[in-house]
Amino acid sequence: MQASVIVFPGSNCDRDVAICLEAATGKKPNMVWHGDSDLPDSDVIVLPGGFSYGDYLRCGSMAANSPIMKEVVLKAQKGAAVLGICNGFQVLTECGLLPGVLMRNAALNFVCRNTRLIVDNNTTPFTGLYQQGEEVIIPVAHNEGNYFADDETLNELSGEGRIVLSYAPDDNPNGACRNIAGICDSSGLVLGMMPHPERRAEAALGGEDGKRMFTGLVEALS
Amino acid sequence: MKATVKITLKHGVLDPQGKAIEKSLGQLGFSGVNEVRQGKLIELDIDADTPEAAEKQITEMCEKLLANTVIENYDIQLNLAD
Amino acid sequence: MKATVKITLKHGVLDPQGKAIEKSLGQLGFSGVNEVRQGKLIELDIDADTPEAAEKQITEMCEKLLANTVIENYDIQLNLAD
Amino acid sequence: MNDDMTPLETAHINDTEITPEIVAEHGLKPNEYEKIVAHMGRTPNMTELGVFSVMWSEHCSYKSSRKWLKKLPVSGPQVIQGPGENAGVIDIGDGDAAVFKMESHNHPSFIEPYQGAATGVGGIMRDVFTMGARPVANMNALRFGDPSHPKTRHLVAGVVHGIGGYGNCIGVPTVGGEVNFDSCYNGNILVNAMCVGLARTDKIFYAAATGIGAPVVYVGSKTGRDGIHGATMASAEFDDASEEKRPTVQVGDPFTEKLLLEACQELMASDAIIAIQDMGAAGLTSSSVEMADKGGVGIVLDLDKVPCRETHMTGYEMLLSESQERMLMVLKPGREPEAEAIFLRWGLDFAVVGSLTDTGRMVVHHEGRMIADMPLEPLADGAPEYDRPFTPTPLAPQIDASHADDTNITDALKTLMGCSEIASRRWIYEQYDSMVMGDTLAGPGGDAALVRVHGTQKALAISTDVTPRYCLAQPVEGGKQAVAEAYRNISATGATPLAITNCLNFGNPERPEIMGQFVECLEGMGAACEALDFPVVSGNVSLYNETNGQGINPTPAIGGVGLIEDLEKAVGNAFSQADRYIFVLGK
Ligand SMILES: Nc1ncnc2c1ncn2[C@@H]1O[C@H](COP(=O)(O)OP(=O)(O)O)[C@@H](O)[C@H]1O
Repeated sequence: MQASVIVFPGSNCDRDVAICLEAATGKKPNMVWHGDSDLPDSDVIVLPGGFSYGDYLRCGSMAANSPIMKEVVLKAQKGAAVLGICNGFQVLTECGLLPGVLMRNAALNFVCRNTRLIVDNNTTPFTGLYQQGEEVIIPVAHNEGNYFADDETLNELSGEGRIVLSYAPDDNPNGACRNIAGICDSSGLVLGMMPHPERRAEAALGGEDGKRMFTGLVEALS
Repeated sequence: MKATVKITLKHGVLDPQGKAIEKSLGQLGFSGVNEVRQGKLIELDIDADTPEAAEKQITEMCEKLLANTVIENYDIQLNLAD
Repeated sequence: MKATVKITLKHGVLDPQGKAIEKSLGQLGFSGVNEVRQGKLIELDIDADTPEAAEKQITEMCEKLLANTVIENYDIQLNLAD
Repeated sequence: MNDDMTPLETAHINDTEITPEIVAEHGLKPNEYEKIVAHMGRTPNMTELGVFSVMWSEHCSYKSSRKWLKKLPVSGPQVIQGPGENAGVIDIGDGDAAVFKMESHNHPSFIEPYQGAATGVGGIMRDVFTMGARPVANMNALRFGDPSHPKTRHLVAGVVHGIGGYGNCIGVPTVGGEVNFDSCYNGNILVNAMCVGLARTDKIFYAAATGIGAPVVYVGSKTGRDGIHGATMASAEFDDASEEKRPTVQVGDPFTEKLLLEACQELMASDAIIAIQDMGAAGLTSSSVEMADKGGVGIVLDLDKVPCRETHMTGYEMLLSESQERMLMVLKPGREPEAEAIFLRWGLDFAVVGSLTDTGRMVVHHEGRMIADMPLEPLADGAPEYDRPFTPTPLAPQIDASHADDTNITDALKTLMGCSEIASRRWIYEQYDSMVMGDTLAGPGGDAALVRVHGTQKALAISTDVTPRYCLAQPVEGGKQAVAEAYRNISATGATPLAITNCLNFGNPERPEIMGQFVECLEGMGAACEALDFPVVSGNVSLYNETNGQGINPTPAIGGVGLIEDLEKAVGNAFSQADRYIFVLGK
């Protein structure tokens, strides 16, 4: 299985996620520079966390307009899996692959800590190794993770099982509507999530709950 | 030609910053302040032959980049004096 | 009474956001766009008997909270129509 | 040389007559000015005076502290580079080196807390990555006024946001620090930032410029009128008026710094760089003077080549600007095109702004005239050095403990737990990204932070410590205690302490009792470093931390670094299981 990681100027979790992908796939992922218009064939494309373009204007807005994103959208339409983590989730909403928007955290502070997450849908290729309803610990680190969409969209997401991950109700770090931590598109192949699975994929770093996302992906796609 | 673009949150969209400002103002002793909303202001200088051309260009910039039209409205003002 | 406060960076103060937006617009193919600066817009509704009283109050809010007067200027506009 | 000056056509800043008032405005004492005239062999012009004033400021010249800093132990088998470079370097085995330094950004943070703190973090990271290291951990030591003081809340919020805003964006974890509140900091907060980086021992870059004719290159952001006189401001006592003066604040751009970091690392992978230095306080001036002086060469600069953000900047302004995210490099001749290609690809400015000469002088051209021509030696090493009078600190009165018995222990414990000194700092450190880069084994919340050396089983232990109250009561013991606490915190993780950096924050050294605190704290520090084989490899001094005559408590912050060879052996500070024994060690 081949993974690609898109590197925007200001991405800063690109290396971290590449390490997890390599561990899961046994192969180095392609690191694709944002300015390229060529995206090598990949089974999964990852938009990493960080501060693309300094998070200026709106988080993810400038990255969503960079040349490589046209390719990402095309590949997604052709069935490649796309995982947007943190800033990557913001990019996915900005470019329209996922609905809604990530607003400033309700407390107006950056927040970096572990959160308890509930796996609401384990039928996506990203979550197959988790139990339905399982509670896992995965950290967040963001300033704009407060998921917002109108009621119609939220109902649609709930109704179609597209809320894949949510914060435990007493552990919502940012004020997100319906405790949303991660959502997918209608195909289930595009997942955007605020928490960082790559930060909890090794016992030495505190736990391995995030690792199953990468190993599960390999199982689902190969 | 100079222009100012005002970007404001659509009605009904939650505005955590506006809410926080409102609260802080209250704490500072300012009473009777309501409906505080925070938006963005973008000023720029654009080469264009006519105001219409400028407006058209800037509208396109707003749609593509400057505003997130899912949650934001924009309003373009040209400063014709320059 | 409704009011709009425009908060802009003082002349000469670096505006990293403006710089990044300008570059991004260039990459999107918009040419001839210069001097992009980003500011804030704060809209609010204030209980005040007269426009003067409102303006005085808002000025105080700007000085105390809304603007960072070390690096920002502010401009208050009252919407008297309301 | 003076005769070479182009005749004056229009009003030029250099035509201004140098009056005693102008000299005083530049923070120079009359006798210092006389020395400048003697070194120059003539009256300096405004530009030259400006250059001297920043180079001879306390901040750049360490004129009050140098004599005492020289007494600190700075060597050991683990030391690759001691004080004097952009940052200190120690050997951590297997060809790896840890590069680190701590620096203050106190005054700017008081004036504009967000930007002051942010640019403090940016500056210290540049100090580390100019040495060829990749920053892997940030720490900060903060001191604020009384929690109930009207300014404190605003200052805390701004500083914490600023530190996070910069560090989080650039993607270097902030893994720990310390925060205290005391009314002595009401008008003079302390913002000390520390950065630790990793490099290979055979790929360390230094500031000494060599090679006559080699190009001097400017990279990074454009120059604006930011923070002009920042360096002199940092060396002058505050009064209520200076808050009003509102110097042009430096605004940080972490996004550009991230690009600058990546571009520098890319160029450093080649062998094109002879010397490199960050443009920090006193920007272009101090970087060019220090690089040329360290290499024993001369330098000629053409300011027309300097990338500017604003129009009509004078040479004086360009030389003194403190615009952030800029670096000066000396390249091997002919390597400019490859370097330029790298920086342009990262969207940064690149300009050849001068070259090295064999004159031992700094010569500056702007708009067709020579605007400065000055000998380098007196600017750098020749700066004044003072042996300021000091009085020993009288022994603090014994605390009357006679009523301690009446206190209910539980109540006392509750009071202690609730006091701002001891209360949890979680609300602060959760605003910092402490995990990015995927090597944080122990972040904030423990004794020392532990950061893995990427791809190995080794980890660095890092801690910042000082207890200003002790330093005030008994400076010698307080100085020792700060070092010992850092040593203990590092040891407690299972690591071997290796070396320290420091940030020495004191009041006005022209007052003998303050100078006394300084001298004695350093004596204690030095003794502890000596005894523990824990040498000082870098540091920073911030004096004149006074407002309206009230000095801060002596605050010599220590940043210690240690190494653990096998991270499996690291220990945490939690009581992790029931039915375990608890031991108390020491006496
Ligand atoms: N400004 C700060 N930034 C990051 N972490 C901090 C800061 N202040 C305190 N911390 C963290 O909070 C914890 C408790 O701090 P403190 O009470 O000063 O520690 P101690 O007294 O044990 O040395 C430490 O782990 C420290 O690293």
